[in-house]
Amino acid sequence: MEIDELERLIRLLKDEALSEITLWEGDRRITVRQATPRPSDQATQGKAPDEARDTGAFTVNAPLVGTFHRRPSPDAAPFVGEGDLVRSGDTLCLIEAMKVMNEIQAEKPGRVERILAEDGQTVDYGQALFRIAAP
Amino acid sequence: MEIDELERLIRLLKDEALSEITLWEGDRRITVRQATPRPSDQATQGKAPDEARDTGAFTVNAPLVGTFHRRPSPDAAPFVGEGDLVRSGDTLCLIEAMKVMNEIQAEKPGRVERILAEDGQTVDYGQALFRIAAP
Amino acid sequence: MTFHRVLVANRGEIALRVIEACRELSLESVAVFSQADARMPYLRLASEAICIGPADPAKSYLSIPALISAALVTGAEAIHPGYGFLSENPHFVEVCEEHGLAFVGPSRRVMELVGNKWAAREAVAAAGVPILPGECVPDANDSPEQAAERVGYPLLVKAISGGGGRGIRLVKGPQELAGAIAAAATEADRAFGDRRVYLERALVNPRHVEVQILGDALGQIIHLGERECSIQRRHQKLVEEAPAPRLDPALRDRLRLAAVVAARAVGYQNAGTVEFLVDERGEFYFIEMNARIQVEHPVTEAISGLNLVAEQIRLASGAPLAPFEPKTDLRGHAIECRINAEDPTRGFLPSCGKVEIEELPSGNGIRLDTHLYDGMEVLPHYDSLLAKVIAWGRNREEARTRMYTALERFRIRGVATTRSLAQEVISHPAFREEWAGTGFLDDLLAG
Amino acid sequence: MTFHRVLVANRGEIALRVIEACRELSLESVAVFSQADARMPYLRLASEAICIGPADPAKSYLSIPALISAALVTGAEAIHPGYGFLSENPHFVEVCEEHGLAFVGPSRRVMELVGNKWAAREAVAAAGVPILPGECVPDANDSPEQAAERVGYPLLVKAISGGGGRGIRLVKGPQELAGAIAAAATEADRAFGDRRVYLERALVNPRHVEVQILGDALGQIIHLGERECSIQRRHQKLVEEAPAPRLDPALRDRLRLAAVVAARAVGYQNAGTVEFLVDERGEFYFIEMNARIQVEHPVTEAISGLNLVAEQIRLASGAPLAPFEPKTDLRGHAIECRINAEDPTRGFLPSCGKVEIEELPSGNGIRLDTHLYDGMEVLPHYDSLLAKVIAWGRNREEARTRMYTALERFRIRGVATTRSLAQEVISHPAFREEWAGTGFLDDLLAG
Repeated sequence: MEIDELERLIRLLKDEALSEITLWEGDRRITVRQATPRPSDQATQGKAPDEARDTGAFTVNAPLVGTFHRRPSPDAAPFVGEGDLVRSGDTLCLIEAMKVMNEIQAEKPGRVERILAEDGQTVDYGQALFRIAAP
Repeated sequence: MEIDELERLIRLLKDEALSEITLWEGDRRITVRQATPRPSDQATQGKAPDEARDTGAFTVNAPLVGTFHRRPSPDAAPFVGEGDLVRSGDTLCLIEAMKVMNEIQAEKPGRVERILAEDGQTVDYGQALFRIAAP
Repeated sequence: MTFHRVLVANRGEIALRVIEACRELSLESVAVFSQADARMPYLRLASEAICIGPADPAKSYLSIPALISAALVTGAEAIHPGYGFLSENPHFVEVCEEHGLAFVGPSRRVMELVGNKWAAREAVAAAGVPILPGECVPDANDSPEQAAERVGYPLLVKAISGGGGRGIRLVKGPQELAGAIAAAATEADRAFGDRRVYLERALVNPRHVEVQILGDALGQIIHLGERECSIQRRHQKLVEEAPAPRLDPALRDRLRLAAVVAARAVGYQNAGTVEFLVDERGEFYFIEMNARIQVEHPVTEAISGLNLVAEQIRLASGAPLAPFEPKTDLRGHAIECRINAEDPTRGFLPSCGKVEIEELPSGNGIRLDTHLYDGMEVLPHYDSLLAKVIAWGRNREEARTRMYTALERFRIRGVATTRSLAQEVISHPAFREEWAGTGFLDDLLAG
Repeated sequence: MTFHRVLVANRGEIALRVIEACRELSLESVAVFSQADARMPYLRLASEAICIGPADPAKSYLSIPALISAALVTGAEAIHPGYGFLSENPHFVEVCEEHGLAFVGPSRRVMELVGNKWAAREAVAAAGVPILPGECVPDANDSPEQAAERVGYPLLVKAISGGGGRGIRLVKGPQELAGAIAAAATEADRAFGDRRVYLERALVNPRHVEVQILGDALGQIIHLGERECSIQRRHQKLVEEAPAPRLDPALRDRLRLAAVVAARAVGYQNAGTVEFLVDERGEFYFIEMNARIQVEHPVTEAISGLNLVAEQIRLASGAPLAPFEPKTDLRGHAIECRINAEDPTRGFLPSCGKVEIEELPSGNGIRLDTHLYDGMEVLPHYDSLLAKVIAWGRNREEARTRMYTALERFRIRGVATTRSLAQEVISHPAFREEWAGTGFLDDLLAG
C-alpha cells in the first residue's frame, strides 16, 4: 500500500462524505473510517483566542511607501526607542517619499513595545512600523 | 484494486442510493458503505429506497465497440424481447466490429427487463445493453 | 540601455507583460501593488515588489506620490505606465521628469498635444491627413447651431480632453444639439476636469482602423501595419485583428502612410496608435492618436514577431529603431478576443467573484495574455479584463478557426465572462465575410 | 479532401492536437477514449467521442480491432495515429488499408522499410548519405568479434526493430561484446518480437540533430529545417529546439540536403524525421528515420508557421505539397521543454496523482500544448508527458529568456514534474554557449 494511495482513499472518504472504506487484497486489509467528531474538536473550533482580547495594544503602519527614518537627521538621536512612553501627537519617525519627509505621529498614547522596521529601510504601504502597548 | 474502480463503486453507491457495496473477487474484497445519514439529511432526502435492495438484477454491457444488432439477420426475429426469460448461454444480441458479428450471451439466467440500446446503434465499450432481473 | 531598473506602474495582465519584457531585456523590474493585489503571482516575476496603497486605485495605482516614491526608494530609473491609470497623464510625465525618472512613452509636450483631440486634429490636418468636418464650440463668432450646420448632421459632440468613450454624444438633428452639448460637457468635466467640446461629422457604421507606429529619439518613424477594431460596444473593443480584413490594397497603403505623416506632424516618439475611421466608400479620416501601448497590441506582435513593450523600453532609453520592413516582415493574420468579467446577458454588468480555473486555451498559433491564477478574486475596483486570447494563422480563416477552438477551451468558474459573445461574433457571417462596422456589435446584441 | 471524418487513434496532448487540426481543416473528428480517459475535456472538441476499452492500453489504444471497429461504426474515412501506440506499426497500416481507411502517415511498405533500422541504413547509404561503420550480426561468414573489430570500439549494439531507446547497449571493448549482444537481443525480443541486432560505431558525446521532411503522393519531398534534440536521458528527449544552434552554415545545408536525399531513397510520403548524429569535427551520420509526427514537432511549426498535423492530413488525402522555401520562410528560433510527471530527484519515477492547476504559462512567444485540466488524474497506464512548453523568439536568446519565465509560470500541484530540471538545463552555460551533446543531461544529473 503506497502512502499516496492511502491519501487518495482518505480524500475519497472525505470528498464523498463516506463513513468507512474497507479494502482487502490478498492477506492485506485496509480500513479507512471517518472519525466521529470529538467534543474537544468542537471546543477548539469554537475558541475565543486569548491573544485577541483587546489589550489596548496597537501597531502604527506606514501610511505611504517610502524610506523609514528613526532620526530627524543622521546625527540626531532617534525620535523614540523601545520602552519609551509616547503621547498622542508625538513624532515616531519620518517616512521620506519624493524627497519630502513625512512625520508619522502617534495617534494614541502608549509604550513603544517593538520597533518593527529598520532605519533607512524601504517600507511598503501598510507595513507595520511600531508596536505600541497601552500605557 | 484500482482507485478509479473504487471511484466507480462509490458513484454506483451514490447513484443507486445504496447503503453498502461489498465486492469479492478472487481473494479481494471491497466494501463501500454510505455514511450514516444525519437526521437533517434524512429529512431532506426523505426516501429509503426500496429499489436499492439487492434483487439479483444485473446488466449486460458491451464488451467491445461496434454496432448493436438485435436480430441474426435483417429479416429474422429479435434474439430476445423485453419480458423474455433467458438461460445462461442464450444469445442476446450481436455486436458487429470489423465486419465480424460477435455473439453476446447471457452469463446468468433471468428475465429481460429492459433493452437499453437501439437496433443498429453504435455502442461504446462498457455501454449497458440489457437489464436482466432474477428469474 | 541608459537604465537598469524599471518600475511597472500598473497591475494585471499589462503589468505581467511589462515585467516579462524587462526580463527579456535583462533589466530589473519593480512591481507595485495595492493591498488587494498582494497575492498576484506576477509579483514573484519582478525583481522586487512593493505595496503602494490600499485597493482604491485613487490611493494606489493613480497616486503619483506613491508611485514616484516607490521608484525612488527602489532605485528604479524608468517608469512604464502600461495602459489606463496614469498612462496618458502629462502631469505624471512631468513629475517623472522632475525626479529624473525616464517615462516609457512620449514626451510631456506630445502627450499634451495629442491629449487635446481638437489640437491633434488641426495638427495632422495641417500635414495633409484627411479629417472629418468639425468645429470647435463655443466659437466667439457664431452659435453652436451655425457651427453644427457647417459640420452637417448626423454629428458627434466630443470632449476635447476625451478618452475611453466618455464625453461623446451622437446628434441626429438640430433639436438634439443643445442637450447633447450640455450632457457631453458635464460628463467631460466630471471625467477630465475640462468641459470643452467640439463637433465632428458622424459616419454611419464606419470601420475603426488604427495604425501602430514607433518613433525614436532621432525622429525616425515607422508603422507596423494596421489593426481592425470595429467590434466594440460603447467604445469598448471586444475583438481586434491585424491586418484589417477586406481593405483595398491602395487604401491600406495610403492609410499606413497617413499614420506616419500624422505621427511625424506631432513629433511622436515611442509607441503610439493613430486612429482612423473608414467609410463604405473607401475614404478614411483621422480621429485621434493614443499615446500609450494599446490593449490590443498583441495582434501586431503576432504578425510582426516584435515585442512592442520591449521596443517601448528600448526607445525610451534612447535606442534607435531596429530595421523593419512591413511589406516583407509582417506575416499572417491575428485576432484577439478580450475576455472580460462581465455578463453580456445582464447588460455587461461587471461580475466579481473568485475564479477557479478548469482549463485554459493554448496550442498551435494561440497566445493567452492573462494574470489569472486559480483562486484569483475579481474585484470591483479594477478593470474587468481577465484575459486576452490571441490567435495567429497564415490567413484570417486559419486564425478564426483557431480562435473558436481556443475560446471553447477557455473554461473558468466563478465569474460570468464575454467568452461566448466573442464566439458568437467570430462565427457571424457579417464578421466572416462582410463589412462589420462599429455598429455591428450593437446590432448583434439588439437582435 | 478525399475524406471528411478522421478518427484520432491516440490520447492526451497529441489527440487534442489532431482534433484541433481537423477543426482547422473543417473536417469532422472522432475521438476515442479508454474508460480512464472518459472525462478528458478534449473529447468535447471532437465531432464524436467513443469509448473503445478499459484503461489498459493493450485493450484500448493498442487494440487494432477496437480502433478499426470505432472507425467503421462512426463513418470515419481516415485514421491519424498520433505518436507512440500504433503509429509505427505496419500491421495496423495494413488493416486500415484492408478496411478502406486512409492511414495518416507513410505507406506500409515505407513503414516496414524504415522500421528495419539496418535496411534503412543500407538504403540511404546507397543514395550517398553518410552512415557510421556498421555490421549486421550474426553474419554467416564471421564471428561477432570479427565484425566488431571492423566497426571499431566503442560501438553500439542496436536492435534492428528498435525504437524508444530499447534494445541498445554500449560496448567499450571486446570483453563486453557477447554479453551486450545477448542483452540487447533479449530486450529487443521482448519489446519488438525480433531478436536481430547490428553493430554501429559509437560517437563520444555527439549531437542529435533531426530534419523534418514532408513528402507528397507525387514524390515531391521538402525539408522544414532541422531540430536539435541532444538534451536527452536514456534516449528520452527533454529539451528540443529549431534550428539547431551553432551549426556551421555549410554543414547545416548539407545535413538538410542529406535528409531529403534519404527520404527520397526510401520513397517517403507524409511527414517524417531523418535523424543524424553530428560529431565535434563537424561530420554527420544518418542513424534512422521516424515514420510519424514527433513529440517535438511544435518547434518546427513555431519557426515555419505551418501546421504539421494539418499538413499530414492534407498529404494523406492526396493533396500536393504547398510551396515552402526554408531559406526565407523559416523565422526566428524556438525551444520546447517537456513537462513530464516524473520526479527527477527520485530517479525520474513516474508521479501519479490528481493535478490542481495554479497558473499556466502563456504570453508573447509562448505556446503550451497540453491536455491538462484542473482535477486531471495522472494515471500509471500512460505516458508521463503532461505538457510541452514552446517558446519562440527572434533569436535563440530571446526564446530562451521567454522559456525561463514561462517555466516559472507553470505551476501545478499534485504531481512532481521535470519543470525545474528544464529550467536548470536552459540556464546552464554549456546549453547557452557551448557544445551540449547527448551526454549533457547525464553529466548534469550526475553532478
